[in-house]
Amino acid sequence: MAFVQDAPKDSFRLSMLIYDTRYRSLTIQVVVLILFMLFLSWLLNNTIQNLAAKDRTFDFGFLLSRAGYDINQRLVEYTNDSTHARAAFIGLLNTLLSAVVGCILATIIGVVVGVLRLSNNWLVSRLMTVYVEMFRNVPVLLWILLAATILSETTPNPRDFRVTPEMQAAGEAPKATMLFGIIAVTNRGTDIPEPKFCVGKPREECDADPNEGGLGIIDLGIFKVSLNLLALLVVFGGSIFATRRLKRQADATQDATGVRPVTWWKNLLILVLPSAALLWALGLHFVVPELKGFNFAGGITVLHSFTALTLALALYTAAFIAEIVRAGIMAISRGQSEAAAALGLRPARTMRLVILPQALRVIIPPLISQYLNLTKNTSLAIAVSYMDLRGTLGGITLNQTGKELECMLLMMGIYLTISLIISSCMNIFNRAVRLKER
Amino acid sequence: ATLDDVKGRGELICGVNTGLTGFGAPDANGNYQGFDVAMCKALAAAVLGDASKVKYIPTTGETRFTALASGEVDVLVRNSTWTFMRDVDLKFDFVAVNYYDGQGFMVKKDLGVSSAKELDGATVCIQTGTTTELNLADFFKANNMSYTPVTVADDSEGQRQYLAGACDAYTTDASGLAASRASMPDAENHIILPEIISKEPLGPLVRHGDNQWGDVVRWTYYALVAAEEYGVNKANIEEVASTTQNPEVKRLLGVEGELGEKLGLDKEWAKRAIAAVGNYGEIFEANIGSGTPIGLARGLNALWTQGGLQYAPPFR
Amino acid sequence: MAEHAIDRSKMKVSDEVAVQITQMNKWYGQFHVLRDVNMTVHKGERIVICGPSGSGKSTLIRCINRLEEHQSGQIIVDGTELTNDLKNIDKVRSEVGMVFQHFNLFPHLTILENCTLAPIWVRKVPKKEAEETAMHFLRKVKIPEQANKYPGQLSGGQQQRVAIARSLCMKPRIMLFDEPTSALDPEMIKEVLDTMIELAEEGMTMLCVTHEMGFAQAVANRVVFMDQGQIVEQNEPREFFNNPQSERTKLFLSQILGH
Amino acid sequence: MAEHAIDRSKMKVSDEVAVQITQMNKWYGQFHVLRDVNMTVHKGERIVICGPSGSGKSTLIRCINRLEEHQSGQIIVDGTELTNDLKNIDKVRSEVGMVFQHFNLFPHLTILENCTLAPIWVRKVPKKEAEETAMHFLRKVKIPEQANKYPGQLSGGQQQRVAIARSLCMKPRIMLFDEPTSALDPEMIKEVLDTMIELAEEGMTMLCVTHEMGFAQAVANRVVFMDQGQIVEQNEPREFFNNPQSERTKLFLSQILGH
Amino acid sequence: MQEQLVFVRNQMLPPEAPPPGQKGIARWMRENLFSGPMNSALTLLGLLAVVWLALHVLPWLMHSVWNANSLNECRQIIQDRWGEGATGACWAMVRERWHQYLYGFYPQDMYWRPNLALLLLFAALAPVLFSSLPRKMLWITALYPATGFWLLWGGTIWAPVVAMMGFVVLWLVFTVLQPRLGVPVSAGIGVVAAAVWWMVLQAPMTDALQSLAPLRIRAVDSRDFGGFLLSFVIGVTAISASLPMGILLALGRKSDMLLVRTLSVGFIEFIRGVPLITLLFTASLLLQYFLPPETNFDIILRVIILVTFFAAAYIAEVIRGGLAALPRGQYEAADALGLDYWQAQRLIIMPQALKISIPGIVSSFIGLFKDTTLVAFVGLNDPLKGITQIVRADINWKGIYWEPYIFAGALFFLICFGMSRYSMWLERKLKTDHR
Ligand SMILES: Nc1ncnc2c1ncn2[C@@H]1O[C@H](COP(=O)(O)OP(=O)(O)OP(=O)(O)O)[C@@H](O)[C@H]1O
Ligand SMILES: Nc1ncnc2c1ncn2[C@@H]1O[C@H](COP(=O)(O)OP(=O)(O)OP(=O)(O)O)[C@@H](O)[C@H]1O
Ligand SMILES: [Mg+2]
Ligand SMILES: [Mg+2]
Repeated sequence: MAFVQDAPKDSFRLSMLIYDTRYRSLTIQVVVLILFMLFLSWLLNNTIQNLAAKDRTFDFGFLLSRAGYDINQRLVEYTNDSTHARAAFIGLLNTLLSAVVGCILATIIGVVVGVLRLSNNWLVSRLMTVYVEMFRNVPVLLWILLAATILSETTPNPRDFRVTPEMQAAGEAPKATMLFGIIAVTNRGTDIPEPKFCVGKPREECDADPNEGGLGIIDLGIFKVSLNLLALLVVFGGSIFATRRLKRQADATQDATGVRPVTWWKNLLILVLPSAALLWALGLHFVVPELKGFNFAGGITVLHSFTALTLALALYTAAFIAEIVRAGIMAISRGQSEAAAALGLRPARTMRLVILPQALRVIIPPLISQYLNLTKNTSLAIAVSYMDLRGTLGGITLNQTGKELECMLLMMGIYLTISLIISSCMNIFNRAVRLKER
Repeated sequence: ATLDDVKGRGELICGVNTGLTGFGAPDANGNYQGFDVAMCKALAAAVLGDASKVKYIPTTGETRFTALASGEVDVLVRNSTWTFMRDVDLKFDFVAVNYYDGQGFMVKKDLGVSSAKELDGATVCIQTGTTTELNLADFFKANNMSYTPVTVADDSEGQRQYLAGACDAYTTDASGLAASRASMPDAENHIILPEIISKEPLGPLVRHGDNQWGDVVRWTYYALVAAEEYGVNKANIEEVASTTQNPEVKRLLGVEGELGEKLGLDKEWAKRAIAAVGNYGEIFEANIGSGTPIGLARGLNALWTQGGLQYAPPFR
Repeated sequence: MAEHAIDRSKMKVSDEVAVQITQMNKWYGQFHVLRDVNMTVHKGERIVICGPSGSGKSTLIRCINRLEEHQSGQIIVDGTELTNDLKNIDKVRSEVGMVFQHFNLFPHLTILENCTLAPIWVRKVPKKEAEETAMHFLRKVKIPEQANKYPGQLSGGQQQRVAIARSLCMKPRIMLFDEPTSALDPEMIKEVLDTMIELAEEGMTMLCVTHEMGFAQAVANRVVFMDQGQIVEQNEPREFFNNPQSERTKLFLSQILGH
Repeated sequence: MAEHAIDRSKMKVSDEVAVQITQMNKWYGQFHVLRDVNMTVHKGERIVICGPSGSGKSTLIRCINRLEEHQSGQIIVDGTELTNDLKNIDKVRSEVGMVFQHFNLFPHLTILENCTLAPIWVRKVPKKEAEETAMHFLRKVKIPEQANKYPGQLSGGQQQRVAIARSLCMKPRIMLFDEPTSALDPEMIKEVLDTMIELAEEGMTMLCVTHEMGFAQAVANRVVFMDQGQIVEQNEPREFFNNPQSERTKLFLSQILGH
Repeated sequence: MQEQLVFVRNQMLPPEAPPPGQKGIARWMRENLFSGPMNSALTLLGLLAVVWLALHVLPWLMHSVWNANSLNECRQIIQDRWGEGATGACWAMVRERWHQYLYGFYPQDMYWRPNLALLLLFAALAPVLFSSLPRKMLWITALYPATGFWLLWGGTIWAPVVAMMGFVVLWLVFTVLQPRLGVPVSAGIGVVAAAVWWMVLQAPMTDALQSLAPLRIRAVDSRDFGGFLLSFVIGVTAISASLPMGILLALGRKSDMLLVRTLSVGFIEFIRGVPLITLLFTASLLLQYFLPPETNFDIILRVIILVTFFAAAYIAEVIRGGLAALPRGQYEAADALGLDYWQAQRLIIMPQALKISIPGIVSSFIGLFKDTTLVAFVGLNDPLKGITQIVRADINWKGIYWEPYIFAGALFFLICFGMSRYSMWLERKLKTDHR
């Protein structure tokens, strides 16, 4: 056996930087890094020059100055004396509110439509197809604009609810009445009853107090914490914990005896009773909106800009979700339900034990990316002037202060953070449920 | 410098509104018309000798100042209010005030309100990205009243919301209110409340630091005002130029002196501008005056001689 | 198959009737799939059903546990008539096990969970007991060590054996097989057939759609030949293969044994 | 295989070394797949590698044209050592042809384009010439008439023969086969093996992972048996099959010849 | 027992018709509409919804006016015709302004140019989408950017010609250097050469050629683009320009070089993580900070650049899906044949991956096309909000709400629905094609 011995011993040559697989990627990466750094410094340099040329500075100090404008929907306290930072925070909360409500609505509508599209009812499945195609193929902006227009064009003016003495005398009914006597849908928004708490005081006194009464609130400086809510959360958390326990017990009983005890009414009681008792103790009552002056007062006003944006986004996204749900259920082969049926499982149980756990794996990843889209699309609030993050930080604040660079960067950073949080949730989920394969 | 750029380019780039009735909007054929647009045309006529050599860049409330700052437009004539912050902090030069405006309220007659002070608790429609939202906040605060703002993106949206009843009052510059009211099917059912809650001097603006260009815009505007003062108009301009004995008019129309050269233009710059769009009064009447559907009275914008504020510094 | 001598002695056929099909007809829309099918299966019988593709074999077998509905005639399984009555259907299904061509294991559950799911939720067996039974049957199909793996991690033959074990966990009186080996690689066919033979030796009543003629000869006590939705011929296997009566059967056998 | 007499006379083995593997080790992460492999292949040798699944046969053969990187030891192919140097790797790859279990034809190219692609782009042969060569080899594997079809239109056996022709078009000095017949239906196995035998008769150096023992006996001049990443036994085929030395080999042979 | 076992059928039964209740319209209704209490309820609900919608929308649609000069005139006509209090649609606005919805302010006597450009676009797309067409037609595709640009913007023909020559330079440099320096280096040098060409030679060359052979048509300013023309220009340019970028990003994301992968992932995730509208605002507000002082170019071009980035991130994900769908064997076979990385990508991997990705690319395009409506927020005249706003600023049409939205929405629906059907058809076709 002739042994070939011309193998070159490893001594470093320059050409190895390009031809040696070990160094090659290093070389490329170094080159890329240099190019990237050059690009970055070019951008930075330009920015500095431009700022200098315009005699501007780059600082976020303006965030702490007085905003001076009002925001019509605020989840936490805000007046026009608050700072720009607080205005941005209000905007962020509004964005999140719209996104969360939108996602929940979209999921509900989407799942219902997706399932109905699969139904063997010809009419219903056709209607759902029409719905899905209509919404998918028209820009979401149009749906937002249309929703806003419909809401404000087809609903009555607050004045129409008014009963004047003359009308009373003539026995005329007002042009519009409140739904169930407690909800008023006007062309500005929907007025719903506001929950108020009251402990140890006459009700009138509580109602006169703009704060929510009950246990009161703790002022932490930047924001306030409602003790009522806190108490409620604690109690409800406890209830949930108790139902968990109950479920575990039921599981154990089933494991031991084979028969699963009936628990739904116990669950219901545990969930409802303690919270209800607490609410009663706190003196929960609802202040029904009343027409006062130009508008309804006393309740909570859900602005139409919020409703239009959220509803349109939910309907639009639901069309996509419906397709995802349909595809997810169809992806589970007929064989699975047949096998379950052959084993004697009833359809409802088959759905719960066999079809859903599998379909969810298929459905959830694209579902979450739809959530992401919806969240990003809330920035279209601009079309209906809902005061979201873009409306406050990227809108009025930017306009009043002229700090485009700072406002835009901050806004992008916030959106990016939200997106990254959502998508990392998705990744965790994906990793958790991946099917084991060979 | 901007003047040289404009001349070199052979075209004036003018930032205008995306669409505000009477002040600036394209018509069915895509030709821009309006009070602000006329200013652009006059400027083009003065600098380039042709009133049609204008490129209009529609800008929104958010993008207008950036467009000017970045040099995307040469001049911004987009009903922008002259404020301290904009002038000093944002680094622009407001060269003149071509329209003295003020923020007002429009309400429906049957609301039974006759003064803005009665608007406590009202819902008010307001455009974002303007000074109006600050004025509004200040006004209600000063009068210790509460209100719910409904912010809208543009004038047409504001009008729609107002008409639909989504707000009790619509607030914007009084000129805008008048324009909106004029276009309503039942104009008689709407009233503009007497209170004017702010000063809104609207005018063309240019970038800080380019004083020559600022002068060109400023004096072109004043040429139009001066023309009205001296009774020079589109129709009689040639005749006046040849017959006038008034030295100031002579200087204005380039018959005498070399004001144009001092500006970096030629002798007849102002004459061309006036010939192209008419004097200030003509522009006003043609676009927003009482003869148009918008029907604004001259009011503060009458010449100083007639009790208004429009006043051209001497051409000498 | 021939490796170990099959013990036919244990495979007793009793007189009790397990499945009784009378004048059964079925249509898919306008298409008449099953025509006047009559068939009586006794306890302990091992019946192999064969026939050309599309002849209705699968449909017949699926009617027996009501995966398909029949439109006329009568099917009585273990004394219960299959009607639209849900209770009857439940009763029949929990007594009839079925094995599919494509296994249809539940991929999101482990092997053990696959096997205990139905006993726990349908038969209400305590979990511990269900697991013991499951392990017993997994041992029987020779894969107890895979109990905690997922179906995706097993080979086709192993999966099919799990499917058999899963059916057996419900302690069925009758087992239906729909081409259990036709999706498998040749090496794996044997392991599945071996499992089925073992089952037959223990006296299970079996209806099996298959084209494995070796299996039919070794185990079946009756071979049913179907064509165009009707039973064309049935006979004891040796007779069936060596001395087919009908022209169609002859044609079919010549094709199938040809290769 | 035995149908046509194989002409072993042409299959000369020269003294020149084609592949030299010394003390080669490979890990996948923590897992030691190949352990101290030593092997010398001379020009013209036909080596069959066999062994249980997971024993590292594919890995070994894939190291020879650097589809996998080895971590220690030396592999010298046709005088070129396989190191991290890209030039060497390119050189080796253009001299070593490889045929995969799953053919890996390019589905978007016609058969002819599949065969001319590498000569044109790697060897820089003019297109005309490349096509002539390709037709020559397609004729050799007996499917010249399929030249303008797409792989998807061919049967498995035909596809594998195209894969062989594609490799041959690069005029390789060494051919590697990784279970070339195990994805094929029985009827097609023969046509592929025939092609390989023909190749062997022409004196091609071949390393072939296969479980076709008939082929090994007919063609190979050495059979290598691997287990757990090591070469356990190698011998001349007749000796190997009739008189295996190691216990493992015996066990393996009994299993594989069993069915 | 044996006797009863044997059974031979001598006569085959003919097929029979199913029993009554198994056929006809009654059965169809029963099965598809009323197959249970739940289903019947759903059917009734559905019917109610349809009827309700028809009752509310139909009268309005029936009272349509097509001929009028202003909204007030429309209202007058409706009142005259259908009585006091009747409402109706005023399509007269559409009749007067349809051209703005389609072309924006593009000069009316030159509508043939965008029309022709659209036709040519189909011709250019055809060879890409239908593989049965002759390969020679790909030249139309390759030349389309120049012709399309020239037709739409006008001006001298030499500008696009010289610009295309820049690509020729790139290609020449690349082919000459590539055998010696490898793909990345020679491509880099090629790009630099082309950039030099465009920056240094483009203008003088164009002028020289123009003076030699003055071939020009009237130039149209990009500010005049609007309506669906604008949507198409932005959508088509961004998608086609984003393809090469998306391919590079997808490859970068799959690369085993940590830095390259990180940068690609960073770019993709950043773009996908922020709303398009913030990118548009970046185009109009921030780009002026990031570019060298005094650079200033068309807002449409800036928007197109940002939208291209946006599309590239999404296309990269689509192509990554296509790459993942390719079996490993294809890479290995290419390696084993001695093809290098770039050859393998170009000859083996990309042709297949792109083909698999076509449906995904089409749906990205649909999404992008719909999203072009957002350019209204930076002052461009998109067909939905921008043009409508202009129309409403006209004193004649001030106060019109539904009609413009319905008109633009219907057009969007037709275009997007058509494309989505096409992509579904493609998907089916691709599934049955190879493999
Ligand atoms: N759900 C269905 N709807 C309509 N026709 C069907 C349906 N299922 C089966 N068929 C038709 O009924 C006939 C019998 O089908 P079946 O599956 O019972 O045949 P088979 O004998 O099992 O065939 P194979 O050997 O191919 O499995 C076939 O012609 C088939 O096309
Ligand atoms: N990419 C990889 N990463 C990790 N482990 C691997 C990888 N490829 C193969 N292995 C492991 O290396 C061992 C040898 O694999 P190899 O494919 O070489 O076996 P083989 O002898 O060819 O088997 P078979 O006959 O099944 O093809 C196996 O245990 C396999 O699981
Ligand atoms: Mg079947
Ligand atoms: Mg292998």
